Amino acid sequence: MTLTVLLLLAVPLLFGALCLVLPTSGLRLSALVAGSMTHLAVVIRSWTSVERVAADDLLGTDPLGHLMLTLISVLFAVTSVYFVGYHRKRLISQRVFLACMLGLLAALSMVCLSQHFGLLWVALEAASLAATPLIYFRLGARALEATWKFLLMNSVGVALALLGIFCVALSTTGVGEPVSLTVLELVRGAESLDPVWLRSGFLLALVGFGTKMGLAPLHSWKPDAYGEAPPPVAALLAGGMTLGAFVCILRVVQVCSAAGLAEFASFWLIAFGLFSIATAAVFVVGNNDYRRLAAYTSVEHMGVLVVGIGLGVAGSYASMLHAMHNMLNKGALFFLAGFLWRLHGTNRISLVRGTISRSPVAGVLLLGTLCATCGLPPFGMFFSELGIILAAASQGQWWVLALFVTTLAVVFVGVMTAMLPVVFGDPPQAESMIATTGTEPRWRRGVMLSAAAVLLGLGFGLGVYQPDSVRRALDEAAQSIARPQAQAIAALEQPEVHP
Amino acid sequence: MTVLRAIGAVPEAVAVLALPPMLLSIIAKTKAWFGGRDGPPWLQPYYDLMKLLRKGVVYSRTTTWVFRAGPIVNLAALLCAATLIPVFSDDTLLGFGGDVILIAYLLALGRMLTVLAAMDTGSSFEGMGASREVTFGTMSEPALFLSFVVLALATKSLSLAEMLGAPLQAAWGDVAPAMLLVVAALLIVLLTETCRVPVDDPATHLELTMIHEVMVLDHSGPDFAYITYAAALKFLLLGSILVHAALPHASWALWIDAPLRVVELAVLAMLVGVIESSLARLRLQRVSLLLAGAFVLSGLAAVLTFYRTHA
Amino acid sequence: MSVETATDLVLVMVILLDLGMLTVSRLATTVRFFALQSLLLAFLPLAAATFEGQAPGMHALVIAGGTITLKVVLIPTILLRIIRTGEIHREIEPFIGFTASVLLGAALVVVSFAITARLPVPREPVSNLIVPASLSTVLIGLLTLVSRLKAITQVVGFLILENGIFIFGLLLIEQTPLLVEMGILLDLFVGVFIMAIVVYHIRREFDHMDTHLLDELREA
Amino acid sequence: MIKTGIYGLLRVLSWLPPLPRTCALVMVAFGVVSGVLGVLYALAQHDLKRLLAYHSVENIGIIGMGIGMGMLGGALGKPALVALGYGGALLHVLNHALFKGLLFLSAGAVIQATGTGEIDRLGGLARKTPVNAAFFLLAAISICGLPPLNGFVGEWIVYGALFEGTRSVPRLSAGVSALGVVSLALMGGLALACFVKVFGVVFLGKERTGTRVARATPGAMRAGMGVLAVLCVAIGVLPGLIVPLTGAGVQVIADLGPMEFERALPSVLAPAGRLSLLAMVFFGLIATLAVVRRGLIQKNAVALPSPVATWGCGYAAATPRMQYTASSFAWSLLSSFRALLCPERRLHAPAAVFSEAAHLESHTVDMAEQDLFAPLFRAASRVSRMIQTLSWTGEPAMERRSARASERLRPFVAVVVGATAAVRRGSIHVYVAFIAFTLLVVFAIEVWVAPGAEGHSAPISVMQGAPQ
Repeated sequence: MTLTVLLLLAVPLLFGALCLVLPTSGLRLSALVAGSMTHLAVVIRSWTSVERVAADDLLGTDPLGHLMLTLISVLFAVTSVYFVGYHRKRLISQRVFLACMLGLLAALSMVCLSQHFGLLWVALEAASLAATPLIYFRLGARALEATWKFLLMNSVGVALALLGIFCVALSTTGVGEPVSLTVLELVRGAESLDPVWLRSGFLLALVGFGTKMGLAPLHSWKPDAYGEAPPPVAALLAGGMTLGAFVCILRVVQVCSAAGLAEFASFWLIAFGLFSIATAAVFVVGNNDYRRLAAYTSVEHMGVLVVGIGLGVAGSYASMLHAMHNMLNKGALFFLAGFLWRLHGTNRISLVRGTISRSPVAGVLLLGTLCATCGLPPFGMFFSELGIILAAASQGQWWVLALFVTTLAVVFVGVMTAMLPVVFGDPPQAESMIATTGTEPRWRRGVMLSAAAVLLGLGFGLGVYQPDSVRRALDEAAQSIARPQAQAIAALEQPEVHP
Repeated sequence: MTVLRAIGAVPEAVAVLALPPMLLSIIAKTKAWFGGRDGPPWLQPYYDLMKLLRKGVVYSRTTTWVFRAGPIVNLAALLCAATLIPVFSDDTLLGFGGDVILIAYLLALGRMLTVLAAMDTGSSFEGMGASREVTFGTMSEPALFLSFVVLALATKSLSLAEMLGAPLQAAWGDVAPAMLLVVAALLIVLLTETCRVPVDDPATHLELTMIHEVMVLDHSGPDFAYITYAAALKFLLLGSILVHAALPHASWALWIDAPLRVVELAVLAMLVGVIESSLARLRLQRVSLLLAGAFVLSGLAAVLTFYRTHA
Repeated sequence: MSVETATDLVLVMVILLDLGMLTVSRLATTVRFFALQSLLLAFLPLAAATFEGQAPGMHALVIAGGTITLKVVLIPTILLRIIRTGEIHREIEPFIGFTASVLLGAALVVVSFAITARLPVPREPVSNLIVPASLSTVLIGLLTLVSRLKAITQVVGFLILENGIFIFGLLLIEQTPLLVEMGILLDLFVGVFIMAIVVYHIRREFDHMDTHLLDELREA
Repeated sequence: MIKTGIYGLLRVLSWLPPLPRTCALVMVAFGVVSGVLGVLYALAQHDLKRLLAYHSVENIGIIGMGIGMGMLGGALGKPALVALGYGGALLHVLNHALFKGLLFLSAGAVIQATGTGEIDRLGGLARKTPVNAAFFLLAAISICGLPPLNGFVGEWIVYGALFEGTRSVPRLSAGVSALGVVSLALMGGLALACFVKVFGVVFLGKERTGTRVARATPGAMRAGMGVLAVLCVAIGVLPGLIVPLTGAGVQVIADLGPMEFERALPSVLAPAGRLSLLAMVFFGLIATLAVVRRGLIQKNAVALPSPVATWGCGYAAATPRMQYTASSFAWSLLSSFRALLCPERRLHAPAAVFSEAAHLESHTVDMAEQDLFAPLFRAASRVSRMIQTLSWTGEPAMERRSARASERLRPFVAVVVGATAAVRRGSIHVYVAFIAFTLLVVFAIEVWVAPGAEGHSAPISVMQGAPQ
């Protein structure tokens, strides 16, 4: 286990403990920001001297995990800054809250780094447990109900995933000498795995982690949880947690494609993906709560991710690109949702009008984010969805292409018809908003909007032009998903550098 | 297009320009023979033209330059079309691949200008004529084009000269019924375009019933001469297309072909005369039915040729 | 009485406890049933080790000890304390009546046996009952989750589901390193602990524990 | 602006591998429908600008047909068809931009001069704004695709593509191309009718009431229009300049070699040079005939009485209101296409012998907009509403209906109603039930699709049918 891996886990935990201990809230908040910033620094440094995972390492930075770790770390850094602007006195107990936030960061880092399936599950379970108190932030019946649903659904889902992992493990028993459950070992010995157990394991893992990720029809907890959780937490969940679950699914997909079940896996991935986008399309139309609307767009983006993976290497590359932009976009969307809540005091779309006239910057940012969510050209989502369309076309799957495009179109219509009046409508004259708006100190609004602007800017920048380092990282990750054998063999040729 | 060929074509061109009024007189003569009358003298149309060319011009207050340009552009369009349509010999003066479309659209250009000239006068009679002319013109286009499709399919080429030339003879061999239908459709289109009886009565005096005549009501002097000559020329051109389609044969020497074609055109004129004397005018709604019939005929011909060529 | 018959006996007892739990309406009894089931399951790793001939290694002992301390002692005490503080003791009128749920449970057991018959047999396990027992426990756990109203029963349902998966894990004792095994147990414990806190809050907030009344969040 | 749609379509086509034949035929069908319906609606319009807008629909139809033919060529592997199809479409895009621009500019001049775009209240503008009238006429001639001007060049190549399409082997595509030819001819005729109506009613005839005294179009506008007009005539007379230009475009779309394009085009249509030759002949003839006419008129100039009113067959008191208006002009055509357009006519016939006001009002509703898209959007939101609330009526009133269920079925209905109510209320049990249900379904499909445990089973991927 290399130094960087240790650091990646230790830093958040250390700063989490600090948050518990520090007396004043100012100190605690600075600890939060410091923690996430150092974590980001360590991740960026790890990119400079990339050493791939050795043979039987429990924890290591393989291309896929490394990419996802970077995304999560970037999101955390920006969210912590946003949280400083967003946070106000009313809080269950700030110590526990901040500690859990950093705990979530540690758990998600472990998910990305762990090569062993069992460890993967433990990390993901820890992440969902760390996230539960975060949702129960605002005390009250609705928050409580959201927490209960989140907790129960995720625990059941992840339990089933554990069963799936055990089935995958069971498929190796037929081989004779037991193979340790690391991704590399499984990929290398993939041909000899027993297909029936592997297939049932994949399906169980897909349903289990799918619940965690929010694929339809297992998505029903998502609108409730994201609707009630405070916006920074919702951003973390939508951007970070889903990526964690996505990594777990991709690990199992790696094993399946190595064992020659790629076609089987892609069939189910595409089926779930399209169903998710369709469900999101149906529930987006006529929705009257912009946070639930954002949650359904998250369900849709999960669908797009999974469909991408099901479409071979080109699709996987587009899917990786989509994962990056999903993180950026979801973050910005929920930050702005939080700002809207502060501005208008309600999350019912019918009551919220004329954001652009009340605060032009927020209005413009909101418009940009909405365009990004629906995948309009200047933003990155467009290029990733286009990549998926081209991948589907080159594989001649016209039905998939047709369904994919129509459902995305319906989502576009649903989102835009709902949200454009929010941006451009004329603000209600009667001061129906709660008095809390407008009295926001200027620096808080500045911090919140700048965090959203950073994410939106990244979304725009990385969409139009991907620097080749980013492109190489995405490509390596895509290769490792679609053609794991090449990756595994390459890793093994590496000389045994460290224990 | 060598200069020699141009010089060689001059006598043929002169003949083509001189013939049309004669066809009108043949029609008049056959109608008169049917009516037991002597009918106007053979050269009556020429006398009319001469008379008109010598007469003065009267323009109404409301007309603008469009009224004056109408007849000129109409006649020019038709003369252009004449250079593309084989009348006596089988090759045309300026024919090229795809000139079929050009011919149809030149006719349409002529029709457009005449109709605009009619509307320029601002009288409701001319407006009525214009509206009817446009309606029936629109309805005859599909039938005309479908017949061209059939001819193009049968002879594998897009230039009218080849379509109506030797390859058509072979086409008559294997898709004879289709060719017959095409000829019938072209006959109906001819009758519509040149305002003969079943569609429009050239000899009537009641404006409400006219189509073509009422449009040109207000023209006088040389303008009216241009228009009458253009109508006659149009009859000749469409007639020769019909004749070439009906009786295609490899082009022998010019001195055999020319008289043969003239006789065939004369027979066609007589046929039109017979139709005019035996049939009464159709009610306006029935005319669109007739044109739809023409379209169906050429449609059937198309289906037959498709069936045969794409067996 | 050889090791195989002992394990078979234990597994059969586990399945019976599952079905028994479906019939019980008192919350406290369901928790006690769960504790008993966990106790029985704690012996299985020992039996699996002795089946391979060598004495039960440190690995199996640690797992057995962990299971007992967590699942037999700690979790039931927490749940029972919550039941005692809240006045609610019975599961009245759940979605699916008790008799119906038992019949359904039995059907699920039959289904799990049928499924195992189709699945290829892994390398010579301790007893061929392991897979059907785990499947039926998992399915009955899901059934409890879906059909019972009270939050506590739902937590117990989740724990039964977890037990089912634990049985399944027995087949792979050698492959999963100790760290992972303990991680799973620890996660389970923390999970249930947090659930207990949330249930406590629900009871305090709504002064009832019927989760089906938690329905404020829905499509407007 | 509409061209961006076309650009997007072509750009995507250049990426995708050659699509199967059915896509091409669907494209041609779209072209036909939008063309014919577009021009029919244009014919039925009363407002100048709406009329021009609907006409764009027709031109896009023609461009669509061209693209369809190009795609068909791609599918059948006939470079000639590809070159003609895409070439025609691109050329028509260019030409359409020119003459439609000119039309809108001169329509703007009309509205600026008279203050209204309502055709039936305009009239006799050719005398007041002759230059504007000339530009409008020129643009009208080219939009109907009549020979000397640029509209014809685009349509001529699209016609070439369609004729070439009729010769393609598979019978269905040949049939569709023939349908294309016929519909293009019909569109040409209808376009002619439509623009004759507009030009005649707006610019010619006597001035109808209700418009300001028209001022001459200012110089600047005339200059702008002049540029476009010159371009239209230039392309019309010298198509040779433009055709190779579109050749480059085609090569990008269908990645056809430059050689193939050069060879493909002349195989079907003569080089564009012949068109310019004929244009020269045409203008020459006009010039000679005009000179002859002027000469004759001078020669036999007769003492002209002061210009008299138009001969109304003896009816002296003809008022401007008696002229043919737009709707009356188009009515004979519209009535024959009644089936397609279903125009509405409200007639207040004169009641008594000396009735006071009789009123006839007819207008054509855009069928696509009113009968196709509006209900489609309403239905889509209703369906999603139904799915969201899981009730037929869209609002959760299911509970009341269960009371009416028959006695015997009541328990069963109660369960169903309870279940849907539970789902709608979003209770946790239902969410967990969803997980169990998905598992059940997934494994059932898996077992049904790949029975038997042995061997590497290739699942019948229902989703992956590739109709190549």
